[in-house]
Amino acid sequence: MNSELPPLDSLECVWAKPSTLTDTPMHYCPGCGHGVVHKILMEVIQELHIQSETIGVAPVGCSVFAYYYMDIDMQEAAHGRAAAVATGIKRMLPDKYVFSYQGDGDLAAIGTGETIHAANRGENILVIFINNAIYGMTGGQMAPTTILGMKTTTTPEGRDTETQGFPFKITELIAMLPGAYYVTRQAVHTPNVVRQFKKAVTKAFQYQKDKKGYCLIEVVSNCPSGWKMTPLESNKWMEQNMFPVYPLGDLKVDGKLTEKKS
Amino acid sequence: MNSELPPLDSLECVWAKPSTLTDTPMHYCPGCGHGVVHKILMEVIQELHIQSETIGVAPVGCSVFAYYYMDIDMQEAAHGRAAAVATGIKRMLPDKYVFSYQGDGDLAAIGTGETIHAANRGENILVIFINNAIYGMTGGQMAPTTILGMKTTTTPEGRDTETQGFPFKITELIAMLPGAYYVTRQAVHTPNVVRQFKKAVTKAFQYQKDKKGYCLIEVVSNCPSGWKMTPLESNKWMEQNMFPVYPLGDLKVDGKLTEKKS
Amino acid sequence: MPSVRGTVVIDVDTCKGCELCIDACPQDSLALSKEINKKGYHYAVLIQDNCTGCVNCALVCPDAVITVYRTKKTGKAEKIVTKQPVAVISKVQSNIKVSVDELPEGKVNL
Amino acid sequence: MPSVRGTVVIDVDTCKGCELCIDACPQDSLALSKEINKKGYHYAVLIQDNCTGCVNCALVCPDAVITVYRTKKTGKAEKIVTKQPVAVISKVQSNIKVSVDELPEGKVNL
Amino acid sequence: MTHEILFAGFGGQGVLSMGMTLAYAGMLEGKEVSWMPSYGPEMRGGTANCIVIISDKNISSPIVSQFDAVIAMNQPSLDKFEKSVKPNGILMYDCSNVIIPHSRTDLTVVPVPLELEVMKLKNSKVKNMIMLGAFLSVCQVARVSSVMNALTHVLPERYHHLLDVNRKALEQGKRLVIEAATPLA
Amino acid sequence: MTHEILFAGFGGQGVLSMGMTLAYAGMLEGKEVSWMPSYGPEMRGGTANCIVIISDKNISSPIVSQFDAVIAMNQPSLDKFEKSVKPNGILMYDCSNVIIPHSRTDLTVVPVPLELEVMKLKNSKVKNMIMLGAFLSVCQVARVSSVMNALTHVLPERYHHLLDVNRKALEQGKRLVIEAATPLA
Amino acid sequence: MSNVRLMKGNEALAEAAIRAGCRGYFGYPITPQSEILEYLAREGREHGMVVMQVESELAAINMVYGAAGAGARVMTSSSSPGISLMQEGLSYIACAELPCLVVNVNRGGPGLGTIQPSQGDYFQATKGGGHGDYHLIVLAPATVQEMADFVYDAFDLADKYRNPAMILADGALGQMMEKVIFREYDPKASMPDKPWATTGKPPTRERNILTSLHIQPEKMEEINRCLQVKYQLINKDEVRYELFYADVAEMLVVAYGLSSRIARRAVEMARSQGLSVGLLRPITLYPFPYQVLKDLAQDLRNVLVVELNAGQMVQDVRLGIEGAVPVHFYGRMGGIIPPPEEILSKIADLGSRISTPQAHPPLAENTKNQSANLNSIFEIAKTMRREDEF
Amino acid sequence: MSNVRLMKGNEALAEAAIRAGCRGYFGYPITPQSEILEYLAREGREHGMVVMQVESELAAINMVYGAAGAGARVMTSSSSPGISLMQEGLSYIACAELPCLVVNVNRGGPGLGTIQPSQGDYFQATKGGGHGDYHLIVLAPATVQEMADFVYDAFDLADKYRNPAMILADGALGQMMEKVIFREYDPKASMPDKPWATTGKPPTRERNILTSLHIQPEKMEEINRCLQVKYQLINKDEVRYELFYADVAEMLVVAYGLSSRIARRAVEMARSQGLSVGLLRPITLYPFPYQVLKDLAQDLRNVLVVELNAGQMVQDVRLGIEGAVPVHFYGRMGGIIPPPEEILSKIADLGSRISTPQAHPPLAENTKNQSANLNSIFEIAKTMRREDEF
Ligand SMILES: Cc1ncc(C[n+]2csc(CCOP(=O)(O)OP(=O)(O)O)c2C)c(N)n1
Ligand SMILES: Cc1ncc(C[n+]2csc(CCOP(=O)(O)OP(=O)(O)O)c2C)c(N)n1
Ligand code: SF4
Ligand code: SF4
Ligand code: SF4
Ligand code: SF4
Ligand code: SF4
Ligand code: SF4
Ligand SMILES: [Mg+2]
Ligand SMILES: [Mg+2]
Repeated sequence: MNSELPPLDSLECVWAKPSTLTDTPMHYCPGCGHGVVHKILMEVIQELHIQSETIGVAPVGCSVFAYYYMDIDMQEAAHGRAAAVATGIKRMLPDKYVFSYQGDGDLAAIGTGETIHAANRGENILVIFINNAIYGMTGGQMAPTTILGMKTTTTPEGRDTETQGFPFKITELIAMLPGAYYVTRQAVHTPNVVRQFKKAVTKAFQYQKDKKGYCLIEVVSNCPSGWKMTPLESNKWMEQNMFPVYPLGDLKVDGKLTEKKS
Repeated sequence: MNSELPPLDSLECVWAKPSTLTDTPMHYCPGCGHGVVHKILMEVIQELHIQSETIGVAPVGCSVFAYYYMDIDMQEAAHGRAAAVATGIKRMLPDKYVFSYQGDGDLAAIGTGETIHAANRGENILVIFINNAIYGMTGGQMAPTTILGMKTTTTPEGRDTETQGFPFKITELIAMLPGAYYVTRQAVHTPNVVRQFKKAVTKAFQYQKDKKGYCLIEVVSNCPSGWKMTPLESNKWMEQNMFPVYPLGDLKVDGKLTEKKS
Repeated sequence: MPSVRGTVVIDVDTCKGCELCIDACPQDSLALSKEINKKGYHYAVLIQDNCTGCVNCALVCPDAVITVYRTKKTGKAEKIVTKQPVAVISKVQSNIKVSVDELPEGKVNL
Repeated sequence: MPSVRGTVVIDVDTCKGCELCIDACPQDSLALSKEINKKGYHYAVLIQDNCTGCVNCALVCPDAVITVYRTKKTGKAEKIVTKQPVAVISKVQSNIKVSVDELPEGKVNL
Repeated sequence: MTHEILFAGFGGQGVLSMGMTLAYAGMLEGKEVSWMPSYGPEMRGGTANCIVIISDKNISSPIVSQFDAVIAMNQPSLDKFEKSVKPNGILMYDCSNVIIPHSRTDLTVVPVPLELEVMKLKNSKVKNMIMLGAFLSVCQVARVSSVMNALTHVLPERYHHLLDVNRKALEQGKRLVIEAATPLA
Repeated sequence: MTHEILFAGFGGQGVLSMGMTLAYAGMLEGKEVSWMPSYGPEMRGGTANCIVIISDKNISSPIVSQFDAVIAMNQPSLDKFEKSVKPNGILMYDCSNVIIPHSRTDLTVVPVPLELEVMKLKNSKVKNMIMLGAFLSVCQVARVSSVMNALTHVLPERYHHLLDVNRKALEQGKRLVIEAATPLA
Repeated sequence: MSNVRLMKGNEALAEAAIRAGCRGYFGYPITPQSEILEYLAREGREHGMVVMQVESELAAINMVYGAAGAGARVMTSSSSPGISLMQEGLSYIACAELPCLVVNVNRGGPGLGTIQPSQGDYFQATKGGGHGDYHLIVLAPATVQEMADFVYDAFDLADKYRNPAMILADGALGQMMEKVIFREYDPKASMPDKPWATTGKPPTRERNILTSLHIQPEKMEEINRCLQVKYQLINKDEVRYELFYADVAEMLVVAYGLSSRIARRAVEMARSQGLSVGLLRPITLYPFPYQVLKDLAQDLRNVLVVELNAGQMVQDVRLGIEGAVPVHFYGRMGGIIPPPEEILSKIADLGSRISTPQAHPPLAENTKNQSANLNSIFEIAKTMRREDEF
Repeated sequence: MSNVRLMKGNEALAEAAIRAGCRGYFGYPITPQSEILEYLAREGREHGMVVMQVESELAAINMVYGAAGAGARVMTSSSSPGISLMQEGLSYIACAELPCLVVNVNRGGPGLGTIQPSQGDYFQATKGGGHGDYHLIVLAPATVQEMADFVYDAFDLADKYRNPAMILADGALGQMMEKVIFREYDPKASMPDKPWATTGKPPTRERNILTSLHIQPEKMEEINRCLQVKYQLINKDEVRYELFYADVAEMLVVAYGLSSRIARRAVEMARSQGLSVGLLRPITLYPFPYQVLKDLAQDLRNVLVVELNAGQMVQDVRLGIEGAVPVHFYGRMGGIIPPPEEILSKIADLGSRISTPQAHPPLAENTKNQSANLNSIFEIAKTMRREDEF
């Protein structure tokens, strides 16, 4: 196919896997957004030359093995406690970059208290929050962010408010806290939103450097396995069903709520 | 002094301690708002004739002994877990009235997760939230709601955002949740606000009867001992310093955010 | 002399002398006693006969020790139930009972 | 034929055949193979020579298995570091080490 | 009489449900049964497997390391479990996917060319039932009718339209070995 | 030599700091000391108290039930702890607030009319130091100068303007008993 | 035959909970027991049960507190890390004397560990992982049938003693399938009245208060003594165990739950080889069958305890044996399940030593020849034989 | 003299933490130990320490995890219910082998209980209240001086073994004042390098990962065996205890912490009455001095364990004594502290029985004559003598 092109070494490489990602193949299911987020996160860390100054925190969730892929110092945290663990690290190493990487179950269910109080303290950390509306790792149970009517193994008839309450928009709550400096909702399923996401990550690390305080990037993402769809179906379903509940965009920039938000 | 009045039995009694309060003298410090809140709560329960249908939950905090004073069935809950305990009771006895009575440490620090998720589920309970900006029971440590600059035993130089973060306005957050039906901020230090508060409590029980969902009444209150002031000084200080941060009024009524709020 | 006349009865043994009622009384009818009660507090007493029975003092009293009476029917009487002596302490469990004896006086650290 | 020419190299052994790159390619240059790789997946392959090197496919690939090349200088070259082989596994504690062997393949329940 | 059988193969080959169906059939015949899966992560290059025990008596350990029969659906399983067959036991494997065959000589060995058979049925999902059918003709641990019956219970209802093809596969497997055995006799 | 002393009274009467001052003085004199408060809730009608032990040797138990001396600042304390004085020990109490006096006859009993004395100093907060001074003249467990010294350490700095009146109270208490004792002699 | 089913242990347990009249389930997913929640979300709700996936294990146990206090039969389930999060709540429930069921499908720890079967939570379950002196009634099923049966028993015991009961299973018991027969059980008949429950105070009774707070130490001591008396009664009346061949055995193997089944097979094999071995399977881990061990000790020469941990129940066995004969230990950890042959070889090994009874080795025996150099821990561990006593 | 101070136990401990180079404190108020947080909020911050009152004990222990993993000396403190909330975190910390200090100023439980001193958390501290096989190194101070000294020791041991250490005190030790001398201590000199810490991966080394997850059981077993080897080394090298008069005693009293001081006084009184009594005070509760007991057992006739609980350490004592002589127990609960006379009378009582050694009573001995009627538990408890074995 490529026979008409000159040999590779005469070409310029315009995109390659960042050197901050290890060579270990990722265990994620085909098409899962976790991989994209990992990749961009590590790309930014490479571009900012902060590999040696960054410590990551991976709590329990599908991304618990993140430390196999990210070539940086990392701590595995108990389920829900990533914000607390990140706080502990950051307070001891205030000049290093610290981020946590959390699922919706981790961040918005069992870890609600730690999440909100870290934001309220204005902890100078970055929180990456993968909202896939499900518990991927434990086999597809309802998450706090599961949307109404969505079927999971624990909402076989679809989530209803009577027993299960409402989809929990914790990102909106966090944006309201004075300690939160930058709060945004992103996605990673198309090239353009990936570019946006990369900008958001870059911005957040810059803020952390400038000691601006707490930054949260929610990534509305898919879980083909948990949703029982192909990757392409899952992305379509996500656009149609999740984005209306979790609209993309900045909620708070430079410590100020955006228009959109209010 | 009263020599000119007819003997008492020829008079009409226009206010007496409600029969739903026991005769046990309260252990609270002189002038503490807890007593007023207890009194009004029990008065409403008496007036609504729901003494036999009401179960209260008292977690740890100065009001942990509430069951000595309130002549209703009660459960003592672990620190921070009142919302969960109340949920457990209510789900088993959906036709009974269930309320929890929580301090700011209990509701907004250790119990953040339970508090927010009960609201988000729209649990059909009433939460009375005493915000005295301090940990009364343990001897005057900082609470999440302690205002900036305020001295406590754990913020001897006054609360600063660097280590301690910001005063945490959890009531504002809860008002944002779709499960919350009625959210209001009240006080009990003058006759008029006490009357307001009584109305709020009455309304909340009515909502619970109508299965409207989660109701939260925050009471901005004093802690003369923790603040190291006389009762009158404490009320003045509260008006001057706490009300600007925690303005009184309804945040959400009939499931709709009030003007004031947005 | 106000049109509505009233009076208050204060359980002086339980009063903690917090002065909130005094502050709340629009008639300045109340003051602290010189004497102390058996808990060591100066307690609230009625010092004028100009009480209107407005209930303000009772509303703010944290210890619910004030009972208010009026000379004139207000139509609200049926809503107000005079405190009946009630048995307050129950044997709550087969083997654990909560007794009032164990209730501490004053601030407790927990 | 577009003004900018490019190509992609796909690590077919690691590709999971999710088709996201195929969907993202504006040139329809990609498709799934008929064959399966040693993990059992049909993998992505370049099926046309109209690739512009736009990087879209690489951006959305969750497994970072696509490398993109271009014929024309873009001025961005210095920002792109070609992947160097790195030692990935460390002895992390005196007595506990994490080894890649223990990494499971596919979904894990925890 | 106690039968201790191991089913092994790649995850997704239906190894677990093959065992479950047999266990169910045993139960239908009034036997004691146990089914112990290797739950948890599929390890790199590892095998999924389950141990099925069918017995007239109470079953003590649901986990054993020596088996009356091993059914291996791929090469790694054959490699790993050949040594776990009891002397004179049965070793059955899919020989269409195997490069290095068995080596023990003290066993009843039944290599089954599954790839070939499955093509006849035009359904690659029923390999496991062909194999089970074949096994039943080698070892009378349960009646074919019980296994047929068991399928109704083991297959989730939403898959009941597949009952027929599964039953066919079972029968085909059963015939297969009988036919193979006949000329040998 | 070991002294085991109990100070008891209502909360707020300075019982705990009385004991703490004495313990500090003991420490200044190179002794081993311990101060054990009855922490926690003031019980209904109960007493706040602390046990002070001052010794030349290591102190084993900081909690004992029989004392060389009991200093009772009110009636309930007297009632409760009179029986806890060792035979021939010292029982000292504020007789101005006591209706039912002591009954034991095997003790050195020192009733102190604190109400009267405190009026002389026009400061009701120093009852405890008057009592401590009185005690020191009955029982030489520490030098008055050490106690004076100790006060500087025990009083929080924001109260150091009260050092003088406290010292005066100590001396007054000390004199009190000496004077009282003189005519008896 | 309709009541006979082939089920996973987790599912059998969940089905039994429905049949036992459990009115509320509060839980949070965790492998290897999420099937309990999932089964109940399907089947329990159909039967009118309140089945809630809640925000955390902490919330779950405190909802159980509230719901049990309201007089209902209620339960939660989790696996090791989730159970650790419930320790404060369990201590409160035990002290407030609320009957309820807590299921721990034990996985390999400590920390996040693995999801494979383990018995590493024995101490936590039996000695009280929470603060203060309290005990759960702990039942250890060994079959899927018992996963179901013990639900009834646990609820009955919990109600009888107003005490939280725990079913301590493990990942394998949760995931394996066996035949289950659901016995007839009428919850209404076996549930006692709960006059202490907080259901709203009618004028006819005084108010009910459920609390674990007793600020006066005298009162708190009284509460504690009541609890201890209750535990004594439980120890007297509720000890359950199974004995195999112990009457004619020189060596006794002691094991519970999954490992007891493996051990039983090993014992059968050993006996067929002529070794004189018996098996004791404690069914209640609290109360523990100390007296049985004491009685047996006279005729034994040797005891072998087999656990899927580093040696926990072995302490209780030693407390029962009281030095009368040597007590040995064999354990696997981290989710490894040894086959019967492995236990057999240990039995055979000890059997051959029976004739020369040796002093009971001190706990640290095996470190004697080891260098104290911490850096070499990794190497030492590699060379350690598994049957070392640790 | 400037280093000699009269201090509360809580304050002495806090001051020692500053001097020990503790760089981070994360905690939540709870009586009777809030003075630790309060003291550090005043004094620690002045010394540049990060002192944070955080949202909960759960957050606190996980911040300790993160901060310890970042290579700093860090600590938390709490009292019983708060420590229960930390159990999951402790199991993670132990498995990830992070050195840190956890202080439990034990109060009366279970549940909310009282705020008075207790030793009811012995099991939780020593057997592992969290899930899985792990151990804390547990030091039990008995004086205010030790409240300070053991902070250094605990940090040193924690660093040496990469293991969480606990100081298990009680409310009285926290609240009482005694003389304290702060010994010279140079944290820099005694802190080992921490090449494993996650401080950012320089190009010169491979990345550091701190985890307790090992999904393959074989790996998880290996981790566990490493931990067990470490515990064996700790058991071999770090046992600490104090013996008084044990060389010439017929009866041995065993007690730790506060109760050891009361017991010591009682022993002194008993000896002055001519009774032949000694005292063993375990200083490390984990590792426990089993061997000392075993060695002493030969010459004893009788052992009495005194605790402020319903009988917890007594199990470890029995494991050490192994039935050689009867082990008796005397305990008070709920925050009650018995005076020495009470212990003395128990000693005298047993002393008079020494000549006729009796069989060791079974655990449930005292229930024998009791009705099984649960309704009468309250009455039974009232009539129970305190020295009953429960
Ligand atoms: C204390 C505790 N409870 C439960 C679990 C089981 N568990 C592991 S990950 C997880 C939730 C995963 O969902 P999420 O955080 O949304 O991450 P995802 O897998 O979807 O990326 C749960 C419940 C656990 N490991 N620890
Ligand atoms: C798990 C746990 N942590 C800490 C405590 C100690 N404690 C009791 S009440 C309380 C906070 C009291 O403050 P708040 O809730 O504001 O009530 P207040 O006394 O001010 O009314 C604390 C920290 C406890 N009892 N349990
Ligand atoms: S289960 Fe879902 S979130 Fe987890 S790896 Fe698979 S697709 Fe991704
Ligand atoms: S400490 Fe504060 S909140 Fe508590 S009773 Fe006293 S004044 Fe009220
Ligand atoms: S408000 Fe009540 S307690 Fe306060 S002084 Fe008046 S009567 Fe007394
Ligand atoms: S009733 Fe009104 S007027 Fe009368 S004393 Fe009370 S506040 Fe004053
Ligand atoms: S670089 Fe662009 S054009 Fe080329 S294959 Fe990828 S997406 Fe298609
Ligand atoms: S996006 Fe990546 S993994 Fe998916 S098919 Fe394309 S190359 Fe393969
Ligand atoms: Mg998720
Ligand atoms: Mg408060």
